[in-house]
Amino acid sequence: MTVALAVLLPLVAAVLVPFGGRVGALGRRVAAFAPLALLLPLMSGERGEWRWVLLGIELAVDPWGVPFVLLTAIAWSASGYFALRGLGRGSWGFWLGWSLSLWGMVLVLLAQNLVTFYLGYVAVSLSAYLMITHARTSAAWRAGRIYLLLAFAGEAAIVSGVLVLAGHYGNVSLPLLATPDFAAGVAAARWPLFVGFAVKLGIVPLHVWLPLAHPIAPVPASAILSGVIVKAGLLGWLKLIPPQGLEAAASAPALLWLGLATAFVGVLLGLTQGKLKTVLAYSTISQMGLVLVAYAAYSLQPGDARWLAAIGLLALHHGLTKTSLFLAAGCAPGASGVRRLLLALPALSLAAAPFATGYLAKGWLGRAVAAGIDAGALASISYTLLTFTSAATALLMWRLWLLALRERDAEAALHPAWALAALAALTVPWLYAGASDLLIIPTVPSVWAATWPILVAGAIVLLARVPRRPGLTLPEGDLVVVLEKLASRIAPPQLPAVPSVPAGARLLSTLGRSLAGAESLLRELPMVGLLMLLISVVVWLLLWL
Amino acid sequence: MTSTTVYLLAASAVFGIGVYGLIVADHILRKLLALNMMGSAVFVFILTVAGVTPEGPDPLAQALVLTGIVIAVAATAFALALMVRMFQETGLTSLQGHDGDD
Amino acid sequence: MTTEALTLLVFAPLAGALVMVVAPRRAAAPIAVLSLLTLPPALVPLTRAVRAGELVQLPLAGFAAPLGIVWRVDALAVTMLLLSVAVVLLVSLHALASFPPERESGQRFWPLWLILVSSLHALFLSADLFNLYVTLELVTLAGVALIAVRGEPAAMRAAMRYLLLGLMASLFYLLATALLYGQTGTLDLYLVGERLEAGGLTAIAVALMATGLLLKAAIVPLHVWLPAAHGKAPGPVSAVLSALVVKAALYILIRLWFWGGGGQAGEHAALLLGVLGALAILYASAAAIAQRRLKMLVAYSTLAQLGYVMLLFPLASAGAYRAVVFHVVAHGIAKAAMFLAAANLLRALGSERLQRLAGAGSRHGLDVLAFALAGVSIMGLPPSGGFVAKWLLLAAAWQERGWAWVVVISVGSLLAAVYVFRVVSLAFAQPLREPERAASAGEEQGRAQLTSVAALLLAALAIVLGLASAPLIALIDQGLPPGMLR
Amino acid sequence: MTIGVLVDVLLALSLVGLSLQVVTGRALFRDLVLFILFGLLIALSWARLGAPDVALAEAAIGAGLTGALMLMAYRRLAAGGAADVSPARRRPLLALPVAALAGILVAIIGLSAQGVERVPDAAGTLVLQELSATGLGNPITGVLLVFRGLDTMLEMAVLLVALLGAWAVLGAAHPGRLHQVDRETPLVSALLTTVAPVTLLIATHLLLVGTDAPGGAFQAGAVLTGCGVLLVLTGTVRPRAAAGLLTKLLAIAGLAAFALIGVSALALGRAPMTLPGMWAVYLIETAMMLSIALTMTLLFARSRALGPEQR
Amino acid sequence: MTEVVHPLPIVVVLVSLLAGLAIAALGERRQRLRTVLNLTAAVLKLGLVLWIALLVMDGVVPVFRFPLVPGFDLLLRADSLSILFASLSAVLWLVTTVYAIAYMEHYDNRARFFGFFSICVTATMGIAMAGNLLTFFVFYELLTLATWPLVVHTGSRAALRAGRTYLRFTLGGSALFLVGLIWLYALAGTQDFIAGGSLGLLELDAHASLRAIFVLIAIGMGVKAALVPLHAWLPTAMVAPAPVSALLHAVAVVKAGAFGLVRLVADVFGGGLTAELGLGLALAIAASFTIVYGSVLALGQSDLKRRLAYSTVSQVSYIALGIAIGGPIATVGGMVHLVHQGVMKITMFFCAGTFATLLGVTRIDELDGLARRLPWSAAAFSVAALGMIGLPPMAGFVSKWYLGAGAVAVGQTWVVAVLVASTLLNAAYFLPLVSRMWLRPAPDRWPGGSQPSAWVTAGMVVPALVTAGLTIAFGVLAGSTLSPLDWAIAIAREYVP
Repeated sequence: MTVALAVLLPLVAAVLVPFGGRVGALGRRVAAFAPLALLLPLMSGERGEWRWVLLGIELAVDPWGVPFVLLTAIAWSASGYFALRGLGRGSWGFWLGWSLSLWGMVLVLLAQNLVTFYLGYVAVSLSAYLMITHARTSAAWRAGRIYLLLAFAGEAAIVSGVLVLAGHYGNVSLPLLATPDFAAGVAAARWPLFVGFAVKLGIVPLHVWLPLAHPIAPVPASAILSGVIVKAGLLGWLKLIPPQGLEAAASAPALLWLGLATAFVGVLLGLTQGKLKTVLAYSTISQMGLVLVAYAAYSLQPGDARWLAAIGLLALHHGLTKTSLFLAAGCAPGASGVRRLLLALPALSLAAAPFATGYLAKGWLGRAVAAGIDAGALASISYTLLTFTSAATALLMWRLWLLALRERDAEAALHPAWALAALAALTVPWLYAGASDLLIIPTVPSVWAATWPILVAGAIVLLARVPRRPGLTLPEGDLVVVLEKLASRIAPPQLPAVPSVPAGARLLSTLGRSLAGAESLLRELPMVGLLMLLISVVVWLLLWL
Repeated sequence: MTSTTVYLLAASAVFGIGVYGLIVADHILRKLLALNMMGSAVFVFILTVAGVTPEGPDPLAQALVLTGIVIAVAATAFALALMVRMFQETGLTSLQGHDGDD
Repeated sequence: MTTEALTLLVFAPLAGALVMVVAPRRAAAPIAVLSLLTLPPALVPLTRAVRAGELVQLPLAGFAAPLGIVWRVDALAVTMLLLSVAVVLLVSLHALASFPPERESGQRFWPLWLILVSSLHALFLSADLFNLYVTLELVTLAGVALIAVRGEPAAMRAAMRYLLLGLMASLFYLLATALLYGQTGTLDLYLVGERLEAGGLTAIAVALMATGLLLKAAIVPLHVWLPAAHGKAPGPVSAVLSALVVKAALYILIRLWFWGGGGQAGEHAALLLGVLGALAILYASAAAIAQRRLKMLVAYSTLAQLGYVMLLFPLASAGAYRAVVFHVVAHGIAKAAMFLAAANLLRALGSERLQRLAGAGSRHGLDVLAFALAGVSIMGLPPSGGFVAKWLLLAAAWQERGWAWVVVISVGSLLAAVYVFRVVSLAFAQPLREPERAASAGEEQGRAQLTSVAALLLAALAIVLGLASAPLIALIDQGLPPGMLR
Repeated sequence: MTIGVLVDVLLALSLVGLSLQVVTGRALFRDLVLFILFGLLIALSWARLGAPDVALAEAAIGAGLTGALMLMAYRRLAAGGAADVSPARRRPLLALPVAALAGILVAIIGLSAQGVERVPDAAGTLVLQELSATGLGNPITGVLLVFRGLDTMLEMAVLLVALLGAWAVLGAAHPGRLHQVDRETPLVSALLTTVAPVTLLIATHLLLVGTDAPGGAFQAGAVLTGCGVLLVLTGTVRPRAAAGLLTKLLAIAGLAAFALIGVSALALGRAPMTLPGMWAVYLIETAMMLSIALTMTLLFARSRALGPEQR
Repeated sequence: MTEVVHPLPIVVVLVSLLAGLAIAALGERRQRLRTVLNLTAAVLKLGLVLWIALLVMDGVVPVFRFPLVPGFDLLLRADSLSILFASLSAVLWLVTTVYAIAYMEHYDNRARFFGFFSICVTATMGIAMAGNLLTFFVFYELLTLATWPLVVHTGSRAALRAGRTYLRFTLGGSALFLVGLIWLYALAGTQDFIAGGSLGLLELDAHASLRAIFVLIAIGMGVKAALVPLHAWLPTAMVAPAPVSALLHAVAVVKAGAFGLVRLVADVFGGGLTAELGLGLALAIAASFTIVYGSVLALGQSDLKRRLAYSTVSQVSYIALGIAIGGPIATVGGMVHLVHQGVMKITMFFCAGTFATLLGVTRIDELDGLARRLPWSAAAFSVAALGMIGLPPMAGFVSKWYLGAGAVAVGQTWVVAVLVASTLLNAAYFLPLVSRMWLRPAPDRWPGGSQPSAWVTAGMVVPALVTAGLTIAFGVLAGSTLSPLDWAIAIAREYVP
């Protein structure tokens, strides 16, 4: 019942929001606060099973899934509260996307079998498009296109992996995948699924959609995109390709380096940006690099539930923090002291400043990596580099701060949702850690370990005199711009291409047109006869030989 | 060489000449002449090939020839009527050329 | 019973013709109807007897084979008679409207028509070489007269050509008959078959006879007369010429070949006949496609369809025999329907140019439907008689490992589809202009409808034949040629 | 080689020569005349071959009647100004292969026919054996009317079809526009007054003896036709536009009588075409003679009916 | 399963035949009676099919036998596979009839149209119930003949040209089909359809011949199933009125070809023999190629209906693919796609027809903002499009799931790549349409169209909504009893124990 409520409320909202008047208004309210219904199954611990729906739907909160559920419930409802202002009847497309992506996210969170997860994942991916393109500007269309392109690229990889899993075990119960009996299938599906979910997480070089999509979406949408929805990729890793066995361990170092690279690249690219939300998007990329590091570390000791919980903690911390930062971006954060404070605290937290939730989450991350180094599986320098990511993040937050100070438009009111989100970001991870035995009691060394990277960052800021404007500005979406130019050179856009087809697809449509030329030839009578005979003969010959 | 053989050979020859005439001749009337000569040749042929009985040529063959002659004249008469009408309608006495099918 | 039945089949239409010549005009229609309606009952005892395995024989005037003429009815003859009666009755329905017996045109048409029917039946019954000659002449002359019956110049030219070539063919046949009589001393086909010995004489006799019959049957390349003759003749005449008259010549050829000892001419000759058939199928189909006039197209289609019959000779198996005889029936019915429909369209549109057909589908739907249904059978598409025939023929060809024939048959039916659909698709096309002719009087309209109904009935029969083929096939199987094992 | 054979050879050579002339000639009228000559020579050959019945028929029908019909048709074409419009064109590309092939055919036929040997129990021999049972003296009449009556009946049907067909293609043109011999010419009137009754007499004679001796309905009919042709040519009878009942009855008489009697045998429990007695033979022969004569005369005159000149 | 001689199969076939003849005979003017007759026949047929389905569920297989040619009967036999196709046809027919009545409101020659329309369903029913290859062939050809007048219905030059192309392909294919049939007959005698394949039981030692036969017949089927390169007729046939396109694509023609391939593999050759002869792989490759090729071409089309047509080329091959891969799971996928593709594609064609009729929109770049004018149709279209891409919870996902999983289960992992490619391409050519309709601003003026009565509009919109609803329902309720999936699983159990 509680599970059903959590799943169905977003759907009810999706049905209601396209209507005008009170119905629509009710729908928007339901949509905004439906995420809170997620807390019900968390409390009841109920399972939901509907065998007759699709290929069988199974829902429950995973033992390790609590932080994710908390994150979704809090971040999403806070953003929803935020969204209720300003996004009214005219933006029913946004609300539809909102409700459906929420629905999908709930399914992803609670999925206990393959089909349920996939259903949710697709719903999240697709409906996010509605939010991204909400602005209807050409930039929004472009972001949407590229988002869809990459989403479907990811989807391709994911569906391959899902089908491979299905081929092995059918609509398998997901917890089983972590058991050794299922290692073979998981191994077979591992890489396609890894890559597919990596798109959602924005792992370099699959990150290009993120800096385009997140800034262009309305503020609350950016908040959940960056704060919650990217975590769907992480959930995918954890649920569908839970690390187990030697193979996972063997790939852990590579994943670790990839994660670190993402963390640094995200920051470096972010530093070249001139827009608040874009910087935040790059920050998300960077942070997701850290998530990958966590996943890699967890791969080394798959049996250890602590590391799994630590990953959850990291996600919870980042999600709430990023949500509050994005909401801040919608409230002219530089307009008053309170606002600046509400911005600064989460930003510091993200840089893992002592006593902040980032300190907690990254402390566990550090421990996980350290454990790996102790086991001899990881290079010891990785720990150092990990620490430097905090410095990098701090630099990026500085950049953020500078940009935020420009946003002084006092007209934009301070929305209570922001405050609530910031509050949650600063407290909830602690509470969760306390509840699940993950507290890190601050000690002097650990506080110092968290502090010096920030000091380093400060030093860099002071010494290098990082100017208010970055010396180098890169366009949003970095790599994609290069690719677009390349594609347009190969297939010039002024050709009467099918409109609104992504640049890459233009190539295909050119190919399609030239094939259509061959088609008309095919339709001619002698050709028909010739072909049929030719086929018969050739096949016949081939079969004879 | 008996007279039967002589007529048999002659009949064969006339048959061949008739075929030639029928095919090569242009005027319908001449074609009909050739046709009638062919017919006569065939009739002679029937009688000579059938052989003789003690009481003269095979009576059955003779009866066949009689029937054949009447059929031939009937067909010729009709053909002539057709030819004359055709001539009246089209002014043609030959079948050469198109049938007016474009 | 069978004696009376046989007599009726030949004499009823003959009597009808004679009475009609002398009777007053207003009595013409009843006479025609009456004399034709006696035919179906006559077939009942014959069919029953043959189905019971009986060979119905009637020595005319009581004189048996070498001396007299014997009417002999086996399964093949009954099949042909069934076809003939079915086609004649339905085509006559058309003729009742297109040649009203009480009018001048009908007065000219009907006696000839009835004599044609009578002589066709006499031909199918006869087992005597000379009697076959006489009936063949009678059929040809009546056919020629009917072609020219309207007195149209083009029709007369066609008739003239048909007549001259037909007479020549008859003489070939008669010459061969003489040779056969000289060698065997009998004119009875079956006795000839028994007595004939292989040799030069037999060879030339069979060759002459076959050539004559091939010409009468218009097998490519001896076909030049047929398209014009069938194309220019009035509708009912074309229908019966294509459905029955050319088949009569083939019927004699088949009789001669498989019953009369002609098969002794050997495999090579049979092969040649088959090749001619294949040539007919391919060439005539292509020619049909190239036609610009409706009835010419249908006539060329007849040529192509006749080609299938010729495949019997090289295949020479029970399966092929069954297939070919069935094909003769199926094509006869379908082609009669097609010619009637074509004639109706021609009359309604005032021109037989294919282009004028545009839009005929909506205004003359019944005729187009009849044409299309008949076309289905001609193309050999299921469910139709043509399909069953094609199926049987393909199966037979396959069984005899005649791959080339398989290809020819398949290609032939594809080509058939091309020309049939050329017509049908034109009928579906948007009309170029509205050449709507003045609405005809009520009586004329009634007549027009009757002609359409006749065509449609025949076309429906062509389809039904495909669904109810089993009895007919059983009947055909009853009378396989000697030496052919089922 | 006896004299007889020598005559035969000469006759045969003339036949071949004449036929060649007819086929390859250039003047149609001349070739027509040659064709009639050819017919007469054929009749002679029949006589030489010992077939007087056929000889009679050939002379009367094959040469005489056919020739007359041809000449009449020629005149009609000539009247339209088109008799010789198309002299035989030389078409060597067509003619040579045709000639070669026809020659080969002739050779094959001629050579293989040499090998024919009479079968002892041929149907013809049986006819002679069975003839006595029929009561007829002439085996040919026996074959025509008794043994193979169906052939003869259908032959009458052919004749009727020819007539009906000719009527059908007669068209609306006025039936008679013949160049007529002036009846008042003394010779002609004498001819008429003497020849007509004589031919009638000959015809009756031929018909009657036909049962036992050479002759019969065909020959009689042909002779009678000759009379009719004469009457038409002299204009004693003139073509008419519409056939009366009598004309029609006469035209179908032969066929009708034969068919009626043939079918009525069924009533007596006999096979169809069985003749009930000699009266039937005479009846049928007479009816056939009349039908033949009328039909051929009408065909000659190209008309639907004939009748005395109307004022 | 026990076979019982029963008139129901032939009655089902005859109902629409008689209705068709009656409609054609009624003439142009009796519109109301025609509509009543149309709908009555469609409802009656649906009822009869349900009746048969109930029988089959009780383990009774109704059979009707009638001698056609020596050695071969016209055999109508309603097994569970028949029911799958028959019920699809019956349901979609009812819907299409409603749609067509509204759509054809301003067309000429409606009596003819609906007459052939009904004969078409006759043929489809016959194909569904055919109990042997010959019977199948008979109705297969009847289908060709009955659909041709529908394709050329308008009689325009383009329509006639399309009709010609259609005939070239179908008749050419059927000629080869017939040769294959004859060969098979010569080799193995009469072969009724048997679950698991009748030929496998014979243990014939004629592999080369069997291969050739398979290829010949598969070409015959492949033409209608639009396997590349035998597909070129399909896009041309788009000139036909929208209900006809819907019919051709979703229910009758292409489906008949695909269904035939299923019968050929499953009931004649049998999965085992097909695989043993190496034909399964060959067919799978052909189908895969078609799937990708069709999608690539669809991408290049700027005309809505043509794009849909190429999409059909691609989608229908899923069925062939499933059956070619073999194994229980993929077989289910292939069979269930028979139904799923039907409801999805028919929805899209309904909508395309509605767009063209009401707004004159035929090109893709004219779709902008269309949802504002026709929100319900646009919604239906979008649902179907998402289903086509294979996104859950639409029906298309279920098919894709079973196909992919089935392929992996039998070790043909490469098929997954094909499915993924198809998914991407489908997304590439369908999502822009959806996006245009919903997210772009509407133009000031629409290209054309008419303003028919509310009834007519409803008659065009409601059927699309119904089928769109089915698209969702077949996906969402896939796991429930009596869903197409459940039925397909039951069938597959008969074939692959």
